[in-house]
Amino acid sequence: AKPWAWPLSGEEYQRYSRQMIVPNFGIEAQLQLKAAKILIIGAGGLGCPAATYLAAAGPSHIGLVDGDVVEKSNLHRQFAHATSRVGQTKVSSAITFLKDLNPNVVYKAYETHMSTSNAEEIVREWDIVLDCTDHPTSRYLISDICILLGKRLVSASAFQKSGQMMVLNDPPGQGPCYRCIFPKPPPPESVVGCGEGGILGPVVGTMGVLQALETLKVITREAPPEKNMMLLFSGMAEMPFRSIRMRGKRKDCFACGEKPSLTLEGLQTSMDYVQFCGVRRPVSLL
Amino acid sequence: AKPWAWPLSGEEYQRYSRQMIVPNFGIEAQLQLKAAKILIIGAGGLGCPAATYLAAAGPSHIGLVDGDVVEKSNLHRQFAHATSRVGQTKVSSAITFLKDLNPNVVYKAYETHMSTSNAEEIVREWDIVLDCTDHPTSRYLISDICILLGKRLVSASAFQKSGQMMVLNDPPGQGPCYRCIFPKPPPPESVVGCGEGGILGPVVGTMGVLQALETLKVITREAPPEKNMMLLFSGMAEMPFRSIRMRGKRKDCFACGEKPSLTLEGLQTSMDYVQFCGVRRPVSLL
Amino acid sequence: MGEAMTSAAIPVVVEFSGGLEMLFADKQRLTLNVPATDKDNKPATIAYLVDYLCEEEMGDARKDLFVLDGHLRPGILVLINDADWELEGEEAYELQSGDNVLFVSTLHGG
Amino acid sequence: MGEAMTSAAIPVVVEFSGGLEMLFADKQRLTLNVPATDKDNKPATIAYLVDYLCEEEMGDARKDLFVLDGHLRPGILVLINDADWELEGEEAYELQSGDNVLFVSTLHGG
Ligand SMILES: [Zn+2]
Ligand SMILES: [Zn+2]
Repeated sequence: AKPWAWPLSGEEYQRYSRQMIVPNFGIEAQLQLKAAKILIIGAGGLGCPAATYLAAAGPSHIGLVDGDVVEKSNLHRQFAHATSRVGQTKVSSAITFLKDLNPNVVYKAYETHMSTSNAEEIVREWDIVLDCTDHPTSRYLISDICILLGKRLVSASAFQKSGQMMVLNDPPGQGPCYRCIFPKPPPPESVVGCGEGGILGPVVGTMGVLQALETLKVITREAPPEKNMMLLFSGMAEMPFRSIRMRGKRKDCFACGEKPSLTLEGLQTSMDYVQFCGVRRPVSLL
Repeated sequence: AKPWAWPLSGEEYQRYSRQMIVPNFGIEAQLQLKAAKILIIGAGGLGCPAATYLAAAGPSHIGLVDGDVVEKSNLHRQFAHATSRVGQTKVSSAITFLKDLNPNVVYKAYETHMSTSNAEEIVREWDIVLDCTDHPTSRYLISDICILLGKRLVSASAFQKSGQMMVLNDPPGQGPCYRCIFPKPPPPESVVGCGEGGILGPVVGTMGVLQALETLKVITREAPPEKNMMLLFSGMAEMPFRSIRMRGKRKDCFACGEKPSLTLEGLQTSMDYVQFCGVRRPVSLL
Repeated sequence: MGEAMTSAAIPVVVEFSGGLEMLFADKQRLTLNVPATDKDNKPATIAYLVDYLCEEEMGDARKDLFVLDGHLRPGILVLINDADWELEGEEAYELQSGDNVLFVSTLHGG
Repeated sequence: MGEAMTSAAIPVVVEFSGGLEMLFADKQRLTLNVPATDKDNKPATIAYLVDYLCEEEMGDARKDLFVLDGHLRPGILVLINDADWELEGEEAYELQSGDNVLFVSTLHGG
């Protein structure tokens, strides 16, 4: 028998045929995707749809980072989990689902929250990172480690009826980081999570799916975009979407500026993201 | 023991708490949703995300209509199916998934394609309809039966890197129908489906999730919107979304105009949607 | 300013969505100066713009995917400044300086 | 037209996103005529607009969710005509007639 002479297996041609025939996608994009290792931090309302559509599209590896277990109150928006998996870790629950959707992908489980001590070890081996977390502390930490390790970062967030998305450190070393956009953290009194303030499922779902699309674009595009854009979503508005032009790198950025103060050693030994972002006073203003 | 005095069960409060605390959603919206019967026609790239987010949010009943079986080439975008369910009907595959996500909903399976002979019987018992199909023939048929039975219709479509969404016959008898917007079908040579022209998973996924959000809005809103809007999505563009203002009802509309020619009996006995939309010539122009 | 009427032009932006860009060399947006009057010296309308696009801008040979029987083919919406052209007078609408005209082809897939 | 400088006003549209509308009676969009000069007779800037919004338009008592230590609170982006204000000069940018100023609060949830 002749050796198989094609770059994809017959099963892969069958599975991915409908995206491979899209103009300007094709076999080249599929092979770029097949080589890509994608890290998704957070397996909640953003992470479920983002991981689902990315896994289905056929990357080499997907890593999932989350320290939580599935609760019933997650299920109105976190569809990669299930009633029968309440109490399991979110990472193992999601991987159960993803494996049956696409068993060709290698899934790597990190059943832990990101911290200054594990961030380098977790992020180093991946090509591109998705921030699907839900607090400023993790958003600054993830941005910082992506700057230090030269990883592009697709960042989204959602709350109640609104969502936001942007691509950071893209291309690595050139695009702005999270600190360029938000040099100071918001006062802790203004930070309310989805657990406290609520969220509509399809609002966070839309943002997670768009994060997957943006990731596919970053992996398969020919050239980086000319402008740094941010997408705003107001789920109840007559015109729900708006694209705005973000600033570029901040010259004096703590993490990525001309004379950055951030180092890998500093991150691991002396950064305190909880203190940096502050802790809410007992009586909340919101 | 005192009888349970609350409008939702303890399990429901727990499951839906994160959406019930969203401002202007609350218990009223949850109860409207709990009374709603939602029919989703098509369990493919649009129907999977639409059904998932709607089922998760807690309606009374969800009906799913589709005559196809799951193929491997569906799985890059149709995440409610699974590799282990290839060969099952799409409707039974999707219901397997949805039941484990939210067992509180009653799911009704229609393992068939919509036709002039079953359309009335299928659509009559539902409150609101989602068109998640993929051909003009079904789009005209679904719009016509929704006009005849007074059902609101949330319609979306997607192809390659683009998507569109609009709400039709809303409020019933007042908003435009599909024929008001597109009185004549496109020439069959210009109609290419996702099977032939391809589709990116997160593109059709975004449209399906947005269809779910629009359905939640229609079910729970206080008053209908003042304008008929259509959402356009170009997945690869710098500004990917655009909202445009649609026309209103067409006075001479065949289905919903001042002197409509369409009747329920006529639909069942003399309408031929395949002939109306035409059949492509053997050698395609596209 | 001082130009003869016949050489006056109207600046408009024409955009394509839903796949029509394929007929115009994959351009989603054209910035055009359309003659202010047609050959009969009548003000340029949308009908005129459609002809103009076919003759001057469309590289693709498949003109019947844009125009059929002398009119825009069924399944294409026209939005003038983001509102359906029905709200503006359809083919007879006279182009104004700075107008944005968007042609949207219906999608059917799902 | 003939009005004294001191009473001149600049028409601007101010919009809110990401939850800030809650501080402004749930309005996503305000159409304002902002005084063209501040009390020192200097041209109205974004810094002046922020003060003006606090004093004239904000019904909510939680001013520290919008302004902190005399400046816009951290975590709020300002977009002038859909571009980051850094591209325009930040707080010192002088308002122009017809400007669209969008205030966006960061969201953190997921
Ligand atoms: Zn930076
Ligand atoms: Zn009609």
